[in-house]
Amino acid sequence: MSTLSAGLDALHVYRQLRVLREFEDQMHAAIARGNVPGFTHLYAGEEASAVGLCAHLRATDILCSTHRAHGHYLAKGGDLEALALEIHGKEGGCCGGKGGTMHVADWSCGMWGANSIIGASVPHALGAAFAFRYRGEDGVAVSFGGDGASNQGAGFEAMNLAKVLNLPVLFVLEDNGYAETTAAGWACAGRPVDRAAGFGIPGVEVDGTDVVDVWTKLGEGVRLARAGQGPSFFHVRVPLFHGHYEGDPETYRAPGEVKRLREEADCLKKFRARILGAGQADATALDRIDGECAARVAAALAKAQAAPFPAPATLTTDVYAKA
Amino acid sequence: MSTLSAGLDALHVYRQLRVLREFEDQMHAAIARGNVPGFTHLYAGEEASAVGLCAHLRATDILCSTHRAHGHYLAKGGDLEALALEIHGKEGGCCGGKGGTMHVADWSCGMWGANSIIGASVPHALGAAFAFRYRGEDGVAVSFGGDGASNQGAGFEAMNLAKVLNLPVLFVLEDNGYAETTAAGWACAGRPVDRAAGFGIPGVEVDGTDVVDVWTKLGEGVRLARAGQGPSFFHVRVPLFHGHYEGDPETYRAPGEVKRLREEADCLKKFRARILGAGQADATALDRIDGECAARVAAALAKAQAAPFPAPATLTTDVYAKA
Amino acid sequence: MSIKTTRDAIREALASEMERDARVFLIGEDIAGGMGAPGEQDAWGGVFGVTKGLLARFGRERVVDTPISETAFLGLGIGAANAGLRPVVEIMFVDFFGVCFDQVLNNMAKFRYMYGGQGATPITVRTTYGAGYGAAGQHSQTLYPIFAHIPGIKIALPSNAYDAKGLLAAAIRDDDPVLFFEHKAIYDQSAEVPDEAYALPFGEAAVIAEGGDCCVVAFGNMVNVARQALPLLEQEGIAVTLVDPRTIAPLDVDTIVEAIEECGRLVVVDEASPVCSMASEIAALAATHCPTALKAPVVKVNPPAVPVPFSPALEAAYLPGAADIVAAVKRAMQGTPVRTRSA
Amino acid sequence: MSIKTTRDAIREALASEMERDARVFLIGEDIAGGMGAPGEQDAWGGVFGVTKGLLARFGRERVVDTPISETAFLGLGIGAANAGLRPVVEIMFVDFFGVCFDQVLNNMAKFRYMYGGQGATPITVRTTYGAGYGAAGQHSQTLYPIFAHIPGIKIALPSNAYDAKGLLAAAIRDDDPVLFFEHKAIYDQSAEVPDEAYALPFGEAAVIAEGGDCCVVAFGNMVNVARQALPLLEQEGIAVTLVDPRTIAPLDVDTIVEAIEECGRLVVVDEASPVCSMASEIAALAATHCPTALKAPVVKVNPPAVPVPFSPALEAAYLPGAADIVAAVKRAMQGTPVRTRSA
Ligand SMILES: Cc1ncc(C[n+]2csc(CCOP(=O)(O)OP(=O)(O)O)c2C)c(N)n1
Ligand SMILES: Cc1ncc(C[n+]2csc(CCOP(=O)(O)OP(=O)(O)O)c2C)c(N)n1
Ligand SMILES: [Mg+2]
Ligand SMILES: [Mg+2]
Repeated sequence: MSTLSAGLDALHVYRQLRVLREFEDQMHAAIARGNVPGFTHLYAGEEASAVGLCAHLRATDILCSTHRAHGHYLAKGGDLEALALEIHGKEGGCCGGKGGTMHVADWSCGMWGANSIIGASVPHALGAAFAFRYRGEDGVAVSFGGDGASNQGAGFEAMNLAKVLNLPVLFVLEDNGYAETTAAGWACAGRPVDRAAGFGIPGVEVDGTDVVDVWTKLGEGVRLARAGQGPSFFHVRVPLFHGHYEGDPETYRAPGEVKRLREEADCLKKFRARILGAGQADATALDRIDGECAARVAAALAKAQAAPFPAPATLTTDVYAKA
Repeated sequence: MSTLSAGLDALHVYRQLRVLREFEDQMHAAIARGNVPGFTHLYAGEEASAVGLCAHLRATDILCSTHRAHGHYLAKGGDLEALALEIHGKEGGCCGGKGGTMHVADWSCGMWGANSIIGASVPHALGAAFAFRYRGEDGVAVSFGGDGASNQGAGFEAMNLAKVLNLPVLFVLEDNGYAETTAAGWACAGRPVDRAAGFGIPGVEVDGTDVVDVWTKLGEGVRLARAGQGPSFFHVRVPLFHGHYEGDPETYRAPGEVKRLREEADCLKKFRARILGAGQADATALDRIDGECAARVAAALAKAQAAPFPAPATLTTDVYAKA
Repeated sequence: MSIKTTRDAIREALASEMERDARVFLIGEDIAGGMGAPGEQDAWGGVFGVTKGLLARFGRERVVDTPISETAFLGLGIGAANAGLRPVVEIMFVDFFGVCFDQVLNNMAKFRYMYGGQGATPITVRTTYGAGYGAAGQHSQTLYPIFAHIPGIKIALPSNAYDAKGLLAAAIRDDDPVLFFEHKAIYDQSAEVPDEAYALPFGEAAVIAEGGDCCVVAFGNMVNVARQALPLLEQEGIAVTLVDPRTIAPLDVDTIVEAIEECGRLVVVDEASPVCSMASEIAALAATHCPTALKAPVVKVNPPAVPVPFSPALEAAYLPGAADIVAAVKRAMQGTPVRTRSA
Repeated sequence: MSIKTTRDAIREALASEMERDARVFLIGEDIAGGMGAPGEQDAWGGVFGVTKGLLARFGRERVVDTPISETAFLGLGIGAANAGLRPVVEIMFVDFFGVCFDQVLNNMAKFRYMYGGQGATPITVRTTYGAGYGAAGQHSQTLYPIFAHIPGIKIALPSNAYDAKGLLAAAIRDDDPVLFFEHKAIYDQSAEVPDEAYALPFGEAAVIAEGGDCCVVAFGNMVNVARQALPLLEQEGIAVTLVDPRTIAPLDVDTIVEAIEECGRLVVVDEASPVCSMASEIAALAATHCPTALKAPVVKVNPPAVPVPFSPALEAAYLPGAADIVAAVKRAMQGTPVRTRSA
């Protein structure tokens, strides 16, 4: 039985991809049914980016995320039920219901959090990286951001500072082609990897529909960072299967665009085919994983739907560490 | 009589350089005598950058500047006496004494102003450029900034936006080697022209001790902008003859550094030698210009020293256009 | 004259100012939408659909979408205003002023003064504020007190469609920089709005009710919440004087102080966090201008001093409602000097 | 115990906290200086020389200079604090928070709440404020009211060397984010300061004089200006109760309200621009907590609502001085309900 790539745990990665996909697709259906508060940004289609990278990370490594964070949270090891509860604004949510979909976080597994100010979280990854270096640890920090976020000043400043201080950070640009309705090709002058090169940071283009490509290239970034060789940058092209947010009519897309993407650029379909082709598992085994994931997600969402809201008294707690 | 470069009015440029130099050197002496308020940042040494570029500009073109703005103001056509009065906080100053050295401006000649928040004025140049295009005019806008400023987020955002909108802007990085006490070589990762290239903006390295090099290369940028060909970027290396601000002990410099710069990297000395070498004027003519400039500056400073302060009632005027 | 939503009234103001003055243009993220994309060009008309349809009328030169870089495009607007244009910049949520605050604080508010009055910066910046939509801590704030602290800018805070249309026209025609605050809740509220263009003066409060028992000063959408409290209080025999300042810079101090003096009792309702809020500012006016007229402690009604929570259960508890205003007015009528909710 | 300048007292607090806790590090522009330069390495010790000498004691790992990119290095500090370090970030002038305001407003102030209390962000941010140095509109502001409006941060405003040392130690030991405001004028002022480390509690005002005729609440360096007014007022037979809140978040409401109640007259002195200032906040406290105790209108002493001018002549007129405080107290004693200087 040939392996896809030395060290890659194919079934683990497949299961991860599937959980992320199920979560978003079932959320999509739940939102359509109408009992989920707030503005939700689904990650479906982009899973290979988070899963391929996080396969290299430890719980103590730090991940800083965006408004589109469910997948980052799960890939980094966050609890499924706590995520579902949080997104529903319920007691037991990972942030006690105070953060919601745009601020999901689990510091115990290094998921510092979704952050819904575009670009704001990038420097926090530098802080995590600084702390690792300060303590003589070999941890790494990862900053995720979208194509839209790549034009915000914070990220450029952070790239320069990370290079100047030689910090163990990975900058991961998840390019799904759009920032809300605006095309990345229009809003981003120049090539992302050239921007990184402008700061002397190595930039790599990555096929975000191929989890093996992500795993291989970003793994090398993790290795460099752990070895004290400073920051690196990755331009990961990914498709987006739902709208910018749930409720988006998506009229800015080409007719048939999503259908085509789902057919041709689905990281799960592609990875499944590779696993089968390499003979690493048979279809029955993968189908079983699919079924398990779907059931786990369904159970978490059902629990979240039924759960109580947080006690009103929690409105004024957690503002300060010591009250 | 050979010319230095077709179209370059050598004696005009020489006179401009000399006025700028005299102003800063005489200000240096005045400040040492102790009757100038505030924190003053002198431009001496960097003159070729402003003069070489502004020789291509019209009064209607717009210049956006920094905290080190006296030279930009004079090169753009600002009034010498109004500058001296402003820096002394006196009535009749170009800003009525309200702005001072870090905010000198003369909108009537397109000098929109010194701005002492690092990076803040860069986007304003885009606004000027946008307005030219909006009105179908062929004006250009220039943004000056230092090596230190080149790491501030505003400038990166502005480069991207200028390229996306294809605006007639010149980004001029005046690299004097230091941001306060911090060396440019340490604080700026990567090469400036590569950063510009990251946005698809052509970047050119310029010898800021050679006013002909400035005049030639930045002139081409002005031509491109007027012709609707979008933004360009210039990395102009210049020496700084005084401290970061007046009062700076300059201990971060190498021993003898300023002496060497004054000997080897003085744009005025170099340009004088070239004029004489090309036979465009003789030493007596240049000495006469020197004397005239020194006298004009001395008269302006004397007037400023003697002038009255603004009337106290002006404290509360000019906050709103209509009171 | 017809019934229009605030969304439509604002769009009308933009359109009619663009018609009458070629210098007016709009710039912001996705204010048309679809830039560079293969599908519909006016895909959104801004996240709240306010500018929808203007692209077709005025074209890409005057309805300008941008990359996500608030500092750059707000700065561009400021520069364009210096150059004599009349930009209307949209900062999608007031929370996002965090990333471009310098352009307000140190630039558009200060140019005229720092440069000795030699120029003007006639920019209008539209933004949205307010909680109630499950958008949590970074998309639900009510930050106008921060801007009210800064000299050199004007600030409009319309509570209804009629005022919104008239104040926005005035903002665009004004030679000074203006911040225009649109509460998300008022977009779908409707009022009688004339079809033709009109401008409402800044610095003139609207006195919505003249009950005389207790003066209630409310800001923005809290005016609408206070309106809901009026009949409830009437049932209890309390007749309220309700003042809507409409602009907070300039602020109509005279009308407010007169109303306080007449009633001798004051409740201030402000969706902003309590400390250094407009509620504090109005309470301070009472203390500096007419404390001896006060028959009872002033009551501030603000949310608690906490970030805006996500959970609908917590957010409902966070937001001041009609019941909170009823309770506050009753407390002011009794005059018991208890601590306010916010302290 | 010996007489020390505030500059030295602050440096002592930094050094002793760095000694006692290896997690404490300093980061900011030129806080040592000379980075990458051919000359002296600790060239400046910050623009005001506060951190001078710490590089030699603690090394480049703990005294970290930065490129000019406040968003990046303040954000780095926030991240490092999340990770359990105790960063002390220097933002050279409070005016520069414009370019990194988002990191305060939407990030360090909100993490703990938004993330449901699962972490802490024990960062201290030092900055300078205040006019008087010919530094004009963009380098002379007094912006603490803007920060006081934001829940989730603590704010210290020392008026003297002793308080500065103790409050800074407390700030660094605190598990919450703290903004520490240093007025440029107090660096060269001296006071008795113990050599050993000590921490002063937040939320406890200092009552500097207990005259009982008129309560004066002053902030930061205005406490020192108010001190100058005390003997002048005494000569006129007016005995002032002078309160220095020392921290404004948390604010010692009880002490302030008691002093107001005791005196029945209140003057608030604040170098910040008047609208939504701390002067307004304290005046509002009087209105909400004890209006019936007021024998006369509260008097706010702020600069006028204009940017800070450059010219020494104008700047002197801009800044509240002892004479302004004397006049304000006399007005409060007479009780004439005239408009305040700031209105
Ligand atoms: C500072 C700031 N500006 C604007 C927004 C509004 N906004 C939220 S998501 C988004 C688009 C982000 O695009 P991208 O970075 O490509 O991420 P994607 O949504 O495609 O995952 C925008 C403009 C914001 N949240 N913060
Ligand atoms: C946002 C901001 N941060 C910091 C400063 C303080 N400051 C003033 S000048 C300066 C150095 C600027 O260096 P550079 O851009 O190279 O210009 P130069 O002084 O060398 O001309 C700094 C850090 C400032 N004015 N604004
Ligand atoms: Mg995107
Ligand atoms: Mg420099």
